[in-house]
Amino acid sequence: MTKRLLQGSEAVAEAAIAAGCRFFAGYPMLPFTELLEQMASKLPAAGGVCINAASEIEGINMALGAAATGARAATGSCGQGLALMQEAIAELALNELPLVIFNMARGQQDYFQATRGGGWGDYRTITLAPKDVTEAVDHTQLLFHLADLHRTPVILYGDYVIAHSSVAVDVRPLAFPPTPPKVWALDGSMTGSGRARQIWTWAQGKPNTPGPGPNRAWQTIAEKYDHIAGIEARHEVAHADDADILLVSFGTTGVFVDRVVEELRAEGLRVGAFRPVTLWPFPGAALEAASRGCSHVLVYELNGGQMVDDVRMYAADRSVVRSIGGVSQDGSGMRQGALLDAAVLRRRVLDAVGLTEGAR
Amino acid sequence: MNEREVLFTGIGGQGLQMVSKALGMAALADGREVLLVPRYGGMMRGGKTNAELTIGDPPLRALPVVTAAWSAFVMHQAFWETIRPNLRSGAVVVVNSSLFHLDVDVDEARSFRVPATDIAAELGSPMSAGFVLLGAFLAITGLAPVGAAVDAMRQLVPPYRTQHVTNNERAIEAGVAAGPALAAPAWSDLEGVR
Amino acid sequence: MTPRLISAFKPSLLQSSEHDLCPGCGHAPAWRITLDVVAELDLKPVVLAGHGCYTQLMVNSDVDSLQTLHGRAPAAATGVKRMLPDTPVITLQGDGDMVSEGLHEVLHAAARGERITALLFNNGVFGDTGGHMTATTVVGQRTKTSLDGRDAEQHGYPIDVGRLLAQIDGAAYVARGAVSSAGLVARTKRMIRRALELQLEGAGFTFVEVLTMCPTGWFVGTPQGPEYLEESMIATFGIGELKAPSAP
Amino acid sequence: MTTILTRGTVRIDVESCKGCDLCIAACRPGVLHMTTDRFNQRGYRYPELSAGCTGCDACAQVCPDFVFEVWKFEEPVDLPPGLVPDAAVHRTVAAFKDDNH
Repeated sequence: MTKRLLQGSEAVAEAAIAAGCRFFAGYPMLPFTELLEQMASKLPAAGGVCINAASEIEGINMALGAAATGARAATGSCGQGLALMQEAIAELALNELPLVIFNMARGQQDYFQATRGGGWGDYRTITLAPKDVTEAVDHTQLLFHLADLHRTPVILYGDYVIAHSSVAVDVRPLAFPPTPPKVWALDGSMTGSGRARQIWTWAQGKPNTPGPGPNRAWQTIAEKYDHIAGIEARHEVAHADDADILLVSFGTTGVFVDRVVEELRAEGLRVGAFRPVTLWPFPGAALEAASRGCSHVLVYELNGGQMVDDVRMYAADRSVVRSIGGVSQDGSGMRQGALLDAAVLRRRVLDAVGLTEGAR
Repeated sequence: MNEREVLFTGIGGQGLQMVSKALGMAALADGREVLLVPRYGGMMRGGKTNAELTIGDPPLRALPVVTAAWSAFVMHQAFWETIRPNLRSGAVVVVNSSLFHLDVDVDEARSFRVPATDIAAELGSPMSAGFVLLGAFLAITGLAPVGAAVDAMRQLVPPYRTQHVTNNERAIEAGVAAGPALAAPAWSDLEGVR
Repeated sequence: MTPRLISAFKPSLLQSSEHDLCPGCGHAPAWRITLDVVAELDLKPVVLAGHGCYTQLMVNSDVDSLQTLHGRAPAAATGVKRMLPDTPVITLQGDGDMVSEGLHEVLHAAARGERITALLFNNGVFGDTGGHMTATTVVGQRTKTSLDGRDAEQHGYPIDVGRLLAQIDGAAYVARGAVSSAGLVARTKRMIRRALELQLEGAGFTFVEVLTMCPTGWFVGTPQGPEYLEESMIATFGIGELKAPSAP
Repeated sequence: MTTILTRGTVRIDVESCKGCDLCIAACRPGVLHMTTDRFNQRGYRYPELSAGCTGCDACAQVCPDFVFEVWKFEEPVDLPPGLVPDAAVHRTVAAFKDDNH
């Protein structure tokens, strides 16, 4: 496969189809709209269905239905649209239904929404935050695997850089180990057999096949998420072994951190970088290890301070954790603003550690 | 660090997004790495339509925010101020002089004025002004091969607009003729610009 | 030979005529006649706007306005009108906002007979996302999510929300106009005036749909906008009063 | 010298126009024509008025950019054929805003 210049939304759509996605429903809302456009034009040719839903709530409930038949399905929007989808995301989690949800967000202010969730009950959503289009292509395929493996809704946390920018990318299908057969999938075949199946968050079951009931079902699902937390955390770390200053960021901010770390190390500053790749499960153990011995753990996220809570929870020394990001949107409100800039980050790092430009 | 940045600006309806992608695809065909980040708002026709393109040898170290660009591709003056501050001194600025009447106040700028809209109108295809300026830009900078840009254009024109392909091709050729050849070469004067 | 002013550049309630709507957009003339009627009837309304290209017109309009969530204007308007029964209440939505996202809300507001005037600027496409299919995109109409034209087999049929609302007892006035010609603009202005008068009389839920041009979203040149509107939307939905109280 | 009976006139805010042409078809007496080689500050062609206007207000009703101010004469006047000189109003958008206190 040769590299092609693809817009992120097109690359992600091809990756989803390569991963076996055969149902997609969504409602236009920038910067997610382009992914809906790409699915509308590419999915039918791959034998799939793409529906231009009449609302976000309708879209995710269509996808929930498709998932209940065992099909690999997906939906998406930006943070505002995902707010409408929260009830259905909880329902998917407590129905143990797999679904991939693309949040092509309008910035970084949806971290809590993705990691704490706004639905009902004990559930979490595995969330991957790629730092560029190339990583988004791999994450998309990984998410379809994880959703089926753990029977859970999962989220790709993208933004306008992921959705709109074009890069030379090679969307090659990735291989994953097989996932358990979907015996639970509904297709009508068990009707009249006396052992017909039901998918319902109350898990009552039927006369001949009684279910665990809400209490035990929800306990089991809560334990499942604890299990997932232990095995699915992912992160990227650089120069932590000798770092005195650790910069922590997520998503597309990561490429700016990498540039500034490279510059400051060349100037003799012992700086390292830590980037949670899964926002949930948060890579707490890895952060604790990377932050041990650091005199400064600086969190650079473009919101009012959300991931900093998790960093404080796991950092080796909570007292050295500081947020150096902030709310930053451009005029349209559709994308990050002036803080997304290497020169700004560099200045804030130097200020935070009490150094001025050129003082060293 | 062998990378060149191009900041595009124009108004909706000038085909700027397609032209910026054609240039990116031509560079990719020429063996270079590419990062293209569009910036457009809600209003389509007449609204702001910008793009930031970085071309260089792999691995590309460009960031999705360009703050000191090597060159500018200016189709209209309406949103010139949104890119001017992000041009480095000595930048190569190629403007569509039919719809850009301001002075290029970038220090030591090497600016080139090409009446792309008028040329396109004379060809009988006013919509292809973007490709006229692309031809001129490639002639002046040699940033990517003209032939590869023509191939890219053919792939990019949507099925419901193939009637424009021949016009766009003639527009690129007319642009090449209008641009002083290698007056600001992209790849040979590596030191000249710092 | 002193000339008499017939119409000023802009309605008195429009504070600035500078806006980012595309060339040839039908929303602006539709909003112009609305503001003209409000001024002529000397009303002091609360306007509730949904999300679409028209949203920016609220920023320029000298009327008290509440920006509502996508599709939820009729619900919010219920709350406003129930608290201020003597205040005229107008909702402004596009087809994406009302017929796609918020069909549930407008039908129930009508069924409750809420004494509001709901305006629908219908151009059959999501303008501000760049031209995507909505619930009123007509069969055969090309959009970014129906590139080969809306095909009933795959995308289903458009919803004629006017016809639905006309069946609902709580609705007192349901009409549909357009802005594709000066004559239709004048006729639509009379419909908006009638709807607001009926609201003030407490006759019940009043509704005016205005078919508007979106040349950008329809992939047509601006001069072809009116003709395309007539051949696609007027041909599908028709113009006129679908429900009106018998003449007093 | 032939003259044209003219019952009204319009003032045209040239800089606000986005060149959409809708007023041309709407003008009942057909006295509005787009420029062909002149553009406003935003690069758009704009309408020009010839003698014969009736003050019918059709142009203002269809215009999406509020470009027309329409006047009617008490008594019809005879104007030489061709462009009505003082119709075009080259108002900068900023100047326009000042009108709105």
